[in-house]
Amino acid sequence: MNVPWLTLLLLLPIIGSLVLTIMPARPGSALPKQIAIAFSVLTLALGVALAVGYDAGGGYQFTENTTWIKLFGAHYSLGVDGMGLTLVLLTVILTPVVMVASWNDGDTGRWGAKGFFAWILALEGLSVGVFAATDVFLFYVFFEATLIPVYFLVAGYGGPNRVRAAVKFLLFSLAGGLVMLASVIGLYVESAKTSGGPTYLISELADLDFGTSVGRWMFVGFFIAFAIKAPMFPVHTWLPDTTESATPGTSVLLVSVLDKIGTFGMIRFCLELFPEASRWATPAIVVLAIISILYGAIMAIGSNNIPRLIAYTSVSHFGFIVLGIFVMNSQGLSGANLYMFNHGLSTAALFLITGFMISRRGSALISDYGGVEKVAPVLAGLFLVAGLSSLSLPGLAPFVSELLVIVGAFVYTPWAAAFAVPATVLAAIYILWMYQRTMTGPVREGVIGMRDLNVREVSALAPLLLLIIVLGFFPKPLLDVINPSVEHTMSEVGLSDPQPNVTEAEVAK
Amino acid sequence: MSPTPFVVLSAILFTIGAVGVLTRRNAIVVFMCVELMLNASNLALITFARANGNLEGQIAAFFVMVVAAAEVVVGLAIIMTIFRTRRSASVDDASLLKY
Amino acid sequence: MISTATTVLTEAAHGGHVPVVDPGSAGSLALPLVLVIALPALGATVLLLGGRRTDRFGHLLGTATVAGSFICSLVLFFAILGRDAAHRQVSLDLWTWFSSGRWTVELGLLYDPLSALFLLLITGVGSLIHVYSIGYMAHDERRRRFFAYLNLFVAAMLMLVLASDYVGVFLGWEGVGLASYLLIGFWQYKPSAAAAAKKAFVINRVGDIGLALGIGLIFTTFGTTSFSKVSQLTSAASAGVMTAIGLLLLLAACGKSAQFPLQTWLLDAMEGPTPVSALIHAATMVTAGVYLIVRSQFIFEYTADARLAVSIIGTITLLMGAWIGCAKDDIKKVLAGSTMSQIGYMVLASGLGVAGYAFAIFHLLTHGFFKANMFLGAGSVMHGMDDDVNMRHYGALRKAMPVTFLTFTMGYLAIIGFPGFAGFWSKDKIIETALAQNPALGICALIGAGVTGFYMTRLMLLTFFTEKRWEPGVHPHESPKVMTVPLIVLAALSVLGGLLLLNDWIVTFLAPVTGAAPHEEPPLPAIVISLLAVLVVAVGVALAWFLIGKRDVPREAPAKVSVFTAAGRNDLYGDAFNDLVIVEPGKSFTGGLATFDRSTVDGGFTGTASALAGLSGRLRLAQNGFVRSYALSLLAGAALVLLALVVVNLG
Amino acid sequence: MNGFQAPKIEYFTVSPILIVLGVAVLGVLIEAFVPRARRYVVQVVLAMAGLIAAIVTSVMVFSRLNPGSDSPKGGSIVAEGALAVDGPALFCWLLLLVLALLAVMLFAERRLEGGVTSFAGQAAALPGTEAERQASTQGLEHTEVFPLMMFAVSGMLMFPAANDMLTMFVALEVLSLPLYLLCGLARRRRLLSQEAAMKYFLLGAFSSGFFVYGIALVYGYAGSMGFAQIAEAVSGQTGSDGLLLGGIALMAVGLLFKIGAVPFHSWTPDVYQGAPTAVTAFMAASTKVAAFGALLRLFYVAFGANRNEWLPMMWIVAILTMVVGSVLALTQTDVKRLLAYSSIAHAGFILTGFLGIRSLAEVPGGSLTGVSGVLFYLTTYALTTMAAFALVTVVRDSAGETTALARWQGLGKESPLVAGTFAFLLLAMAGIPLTSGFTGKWAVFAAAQSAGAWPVVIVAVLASAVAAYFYVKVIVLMFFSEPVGEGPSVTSPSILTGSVIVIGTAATLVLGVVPGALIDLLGRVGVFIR
Repeated sequence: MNVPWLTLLLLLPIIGSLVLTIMPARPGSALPKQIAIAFSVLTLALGVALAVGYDAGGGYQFTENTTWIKLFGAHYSLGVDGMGLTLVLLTVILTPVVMVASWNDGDTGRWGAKGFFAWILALEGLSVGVFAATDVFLFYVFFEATLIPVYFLVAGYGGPNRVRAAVKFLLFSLAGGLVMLASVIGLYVESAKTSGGPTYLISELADLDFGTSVGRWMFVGFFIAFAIKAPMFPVHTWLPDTTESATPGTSVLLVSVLDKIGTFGMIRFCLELFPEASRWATPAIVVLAIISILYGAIMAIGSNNIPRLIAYTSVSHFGFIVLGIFVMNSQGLSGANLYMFNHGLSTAALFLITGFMISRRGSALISDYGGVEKVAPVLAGLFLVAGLSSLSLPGLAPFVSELLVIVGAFVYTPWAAAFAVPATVLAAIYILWMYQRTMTGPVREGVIGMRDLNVREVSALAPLLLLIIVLGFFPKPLLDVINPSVEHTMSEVGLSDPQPNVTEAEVAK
Repeated sequence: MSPTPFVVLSAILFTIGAVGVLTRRNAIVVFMCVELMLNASNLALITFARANGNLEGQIAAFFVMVVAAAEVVVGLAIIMTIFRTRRSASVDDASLLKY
Repeated sequence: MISTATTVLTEAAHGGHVPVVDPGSAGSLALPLVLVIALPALGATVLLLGGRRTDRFGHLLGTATVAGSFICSLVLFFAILGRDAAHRQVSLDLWTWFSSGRWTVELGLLYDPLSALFLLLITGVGSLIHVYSIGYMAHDERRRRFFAYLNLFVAAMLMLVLASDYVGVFLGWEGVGLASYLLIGFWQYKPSAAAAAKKAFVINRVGDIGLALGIGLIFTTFGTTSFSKVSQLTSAASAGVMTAIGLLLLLAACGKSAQFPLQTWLLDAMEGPTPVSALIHAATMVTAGVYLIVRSQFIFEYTADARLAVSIIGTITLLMGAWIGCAKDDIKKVLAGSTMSQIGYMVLASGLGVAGYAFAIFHLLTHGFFKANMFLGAGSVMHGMDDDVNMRHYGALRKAMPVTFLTFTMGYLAIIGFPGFAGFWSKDKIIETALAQNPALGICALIGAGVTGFYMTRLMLLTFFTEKRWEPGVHPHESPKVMTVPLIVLAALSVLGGLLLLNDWIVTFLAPVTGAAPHEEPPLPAIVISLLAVLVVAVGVALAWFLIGKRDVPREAPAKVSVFTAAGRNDLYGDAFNDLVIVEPGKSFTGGLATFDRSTVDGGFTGTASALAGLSGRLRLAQNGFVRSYALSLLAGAALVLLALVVVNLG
Repeated sequence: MNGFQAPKIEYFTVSPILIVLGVAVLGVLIEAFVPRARRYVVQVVLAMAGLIAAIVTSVMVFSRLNPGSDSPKGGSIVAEGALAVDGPALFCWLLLLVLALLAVMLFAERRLEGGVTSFAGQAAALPGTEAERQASTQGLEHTEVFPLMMFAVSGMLMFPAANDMLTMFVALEVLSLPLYLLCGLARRRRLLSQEAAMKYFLLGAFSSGFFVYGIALVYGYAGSMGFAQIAEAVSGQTGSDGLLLGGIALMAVGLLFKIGAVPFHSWTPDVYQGAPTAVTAFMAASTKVAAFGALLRLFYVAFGANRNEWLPMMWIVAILTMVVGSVLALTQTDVKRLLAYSSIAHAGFILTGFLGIRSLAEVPGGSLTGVSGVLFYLTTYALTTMAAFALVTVVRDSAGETTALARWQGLGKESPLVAGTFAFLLLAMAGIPLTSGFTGKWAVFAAAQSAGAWPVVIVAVLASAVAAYFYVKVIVLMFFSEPVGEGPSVTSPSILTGSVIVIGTAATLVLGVVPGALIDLLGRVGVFIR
């Protein structure tokens, strides 16, 4: 039986989106929301079914391959390996969560709730496509296409500066994407020179040997785009502006899912297609990643605006992910892969909880809060859990990934780890200081009478927090699929882990 | 005799035409300068036809003349309309469309 | 004084062998081993998720789970006590936590004599403090939550001491940090409590840098982080690497155990409810650093440099803590300073190597008893004094609170090292060993003992003796039974704790973990050292008697004090130093970075955008609407094209 | 007269041109003999029928093209060497004819102006006079626009097929002269329209002066007008270089003027803005196709051998065009002017593809050539632009079309469909995937990069990023700005304009999602014969 599962997975939400678009608008009707939720839950079910049916060691699975544009060498080619699968799962998990959490957020926006949910569904479908594409051209198409729903989600639904922020987001992403386009075309040019003719299939491109300088140029093109997407210092400034203006749900989808495309792409394309260039660029990128880690953390400490703060924490976390990728050993790569998933969960939880709080108080400024714990203990408690997961407390999911990255960095060079680790202290400061200023102390004027979380809000957060805790102690299911794909990447790049300095053989001597 | 003097003459005529286009304000005169450029080309064409020993250039010159005539028709029509509307044939007066 | 049972091991130690961790299978012990952690963990989960529904029985459930844990600990203890020394290590792998490349981390439990003692201390003292808290927190509407946090703490602490892998230790390590954070900041509406909680966590994180990097270095060096595998490999590692690992672990220990230079959080941590101070910031959590060092003996044994660093840090801290203890008027802060100081002793001992490990643990246990006793006693006093902590408002409480007074006195005698009491035995051993190995440190330790005598006597005098200086309207009364009974039990332990050293039992018992030391002759006969120590303490006590007991105590702290007192009151300027060197520059740096981010980084992009717009605005002026200028541009273009062609083809 | 040989004209092969020319002539006769009231219907029907007939014959010629399976060459030199009917020429014909058909539909639109076309009722009547008012109230129309357009189309058809310089010049003039007139025939804002016509005419004539002089120089160099002979001379490198270089430069000026490349672009914004929007649509789409077809043929066929001499010059022009077009568009406040500058930027992108010239031996089998890339981009761009200008015609207020951007604020609220479609077209122009703009950009960039013009490609992607900004700005304006005053209103057009919008938009989508068929076709036929 040859069912195009991944196509179904990405079409399902897009169909949902079209259904919402064409259905007649009736103000105040909950029907569009219900339909949207139904589609996203169906997608989630399908996604989980795929994950269950996935054979951990089996490389790319659920593959489909049809020639799309022959002369371009483009294929409609889908498939997931461990990394792709985890990110697809992240997407399908977070979408319904975001929908439940943002139940009323779309009501007052540009196209009402109907449009809000339609854009979210469209975004979900396209995101699945990005992570499942095994053809560079197809990937690029999805990569750019995701910008449109996000653009309209930000510009149509959010704070006062949303339009400006949306334009900024779009232009940064487009600029990165266009630079990448030059490299994508470079791949065409190089592959067209071979006897097989032009091709964009990753599997075939990985076998090609580009010349040193050509490979490096193309690597740089890809990397710039992914660095903007991730985002890394110094091309991060769009992110805080965007999250400041977007609804929490949009921010979740943007930071937790879409920004992962950057780090996903670094592994899938930068590393696997240009191993030589990756090794060449590693020192510079490691430095950049460390700067991102510390810079993001310090900027987060200095932020008085909650969504901006979270955005900066993400800059720091993405620094860790990039660090893990480019230290080029099993621990770093596994950690980076796992980090992508875990960061998705913890940041989503943080955005959503603070979003609930902000919508109650009507201000995103930390200085407007104080003593929330007293009036809304459940909110405060869940906020703390989310915050702790963001600072990678052991026992919560991000810890394992962060430790793996740190150890991976240590294996690469102790200095990298030594510069990165202080960020854990900074993380404690930015999270706990935010908690201290918002939740503790005497109850402040505007906070008096703040309602605690309601059932809908708690149930939106519950799956996230549950996953964060379960994966903190038992990340094995994810690592089981991630590790083989890491091994594959390592062998593609021609890497092997260094031997430990002391082995049993030496003791025996 | 070398064709060079003819070619140089044609180049001079062409330049005069081009400079005229740049310097004259009256649309009719500007247009006449363009005609001068076309005729400079004709001179060059005929010179080269002779130098090359074939008739293609001469034929081309005839075509250019015909085309120039057609251009006159169209051009005068346009310039007349403008003149009637604005009571001025100065090309500088028609400058509403800018930036 | 070494018993025959450990002769074999002793000889091994002589031959340069360091005991390795080589546990057997847990077998029938698996169930209690799991339960010991699972019970409090379950308690915490139920109480946190159960919400208000569990308010009625929350405190009982919380206490019951820890008591159950204590019973399991006893079962385990007696089970291994019945085995011979070589078979007292057992382990249980629960599941693979994570793995990547050649690194596999099992979520495993390791139960050996070291963990056994810790288990008894944590669950035993923990149970008593839970019972005490039932009374102490009776009027707090969030008592259920308090017990949830306490249970969480106990579970995390047990995880810390039972983990079979450095990463597992990390789990417990930050787990107790979290519990400590939650409990210090339990009264969150007090800004000072919230700030103290954050400070404790953040400074602990600074220490955790050491643990994280230590794990990195251990993995890079050995390819594993499990105790048993690492311990089998350390003998082949280079000394430099071992020193590096040792120093990193020391950094971690400094954070958790409030050792210099990461000591400043502990005094602030007294913002938490007093049972928390007793359990976490006296008896158990703050000793985790000592545990880590002793547990890592297979690393420290190969690096004398790191050991020396450990001892020096311990010595500095023990003097600093004592100094601070002398100057404070807040009863809990005096005790906190004292805790720093006593942990300094333990750290000092653990830096002394094989000879010191067991005594470090021994002092840790006795300190756990008497310091918990005194903290709870202080809590009882505060309970009676309407939560006033200023000793200058106390005085003559011995009559009002007889039980508290008596139990506190037991603790007092134990800590100053009154002969026969628990502290006498444990502290004496440390001083003795220190003098034998490093006279300079030993003398410092001796001086520290004298200062301890001084500040503890000062505390006793200010609180229970001298005249009444109570605030108006305060009517001191004895605490209820539920609070005094734990005091009595702990007082008994403070008196009897020294029995552990009977027949060198504790040294022998720990030998499979710490190794057994060859007997070293101290520079003076042991009995002389003991007498010397008692003498020094007596001087300190006498000094206190003459300086405080014989004079009137002003109700307000005198403003004009010596430099030393002023320094002590200000925590030896630790916070001031941090503010000056880290916090303030950090703040300006953060502010500067924010400006940089806005103006330079983001400005670079927005600037480019506006520059383009400006260029556009200027360029469009060229499109001036005059057809002749268009023609000119056309001509110029033709010239450009021609030029480009000519230049290329002539060049 | 013995020895007379009738010239061999392959009537069927060139029938599309003949049909269109015939229709044009017929149109003139109709103006003379058919009653005023019926002219409109007759002209429209005749023009459309003629164009459809031309399309049919073009397809038939195309199907006979039959390039070899391994070599994409195919076609024939006809009319005594005057015309080369090969793959690129035929593709341009088809494209031009389709565009012309769409343009006829736009020209014929009567509903938007309340029952008359958007052309002046009586061009001779002075603006603001009684005569004009009368013409307006009587419902007079200039149905001459249809034959004028057909003349222009016939010139456009000849332009890319011209196989010698003389034919090319004649074609250039035949396509230009009617356009000059058409530009000046707007019903509203006649001053602007006339000014546009005059500017276009004067500059066009000026540039054709350069073109002719260039012809003369190249003729002097090669001794022949025919491209094949010129190519021979160029590859043999006989004669003086100065003549050739000068000739190339001046001919380039003439052609680059037509495509609106910088620094020969200055007429574009003024003319695009001033001309009746339907004419702008026709001009923007068709002129570009024809001119690029001619540019490709002239430089690839005649001057292909010495491309290393002129490629650097073209690099500079391409870079200038993209950068200046994009940057200048940033500050525009009028939709038509914005689209004009955007068309300049697009000319630059197409020029980038033009730089992808390689000899056949250099092109690996089954990969993209510069010609294919350019032709594909032209297709996508022309259709998108046509639809975009068509949409501009439906946004109106009481004074006719409202092209000021400020008046477009809040259009998304007034008419989500129009604003949404326009946004989609803008995204296509910005090159967002799943639109034809992306596949087109990919094709030209790939062609250029294959030929080693990667520096130009890098400039091109950066210019695209700048260009994206002003497209997005319009989207923001339409959807996220509050309407000023009464706000714009959307007049619903007749099926004519409607179909143009639908067809253009659909093509933009289809060519973005499944461009395979067209690309493969171009891959098969995208080689010139000589």
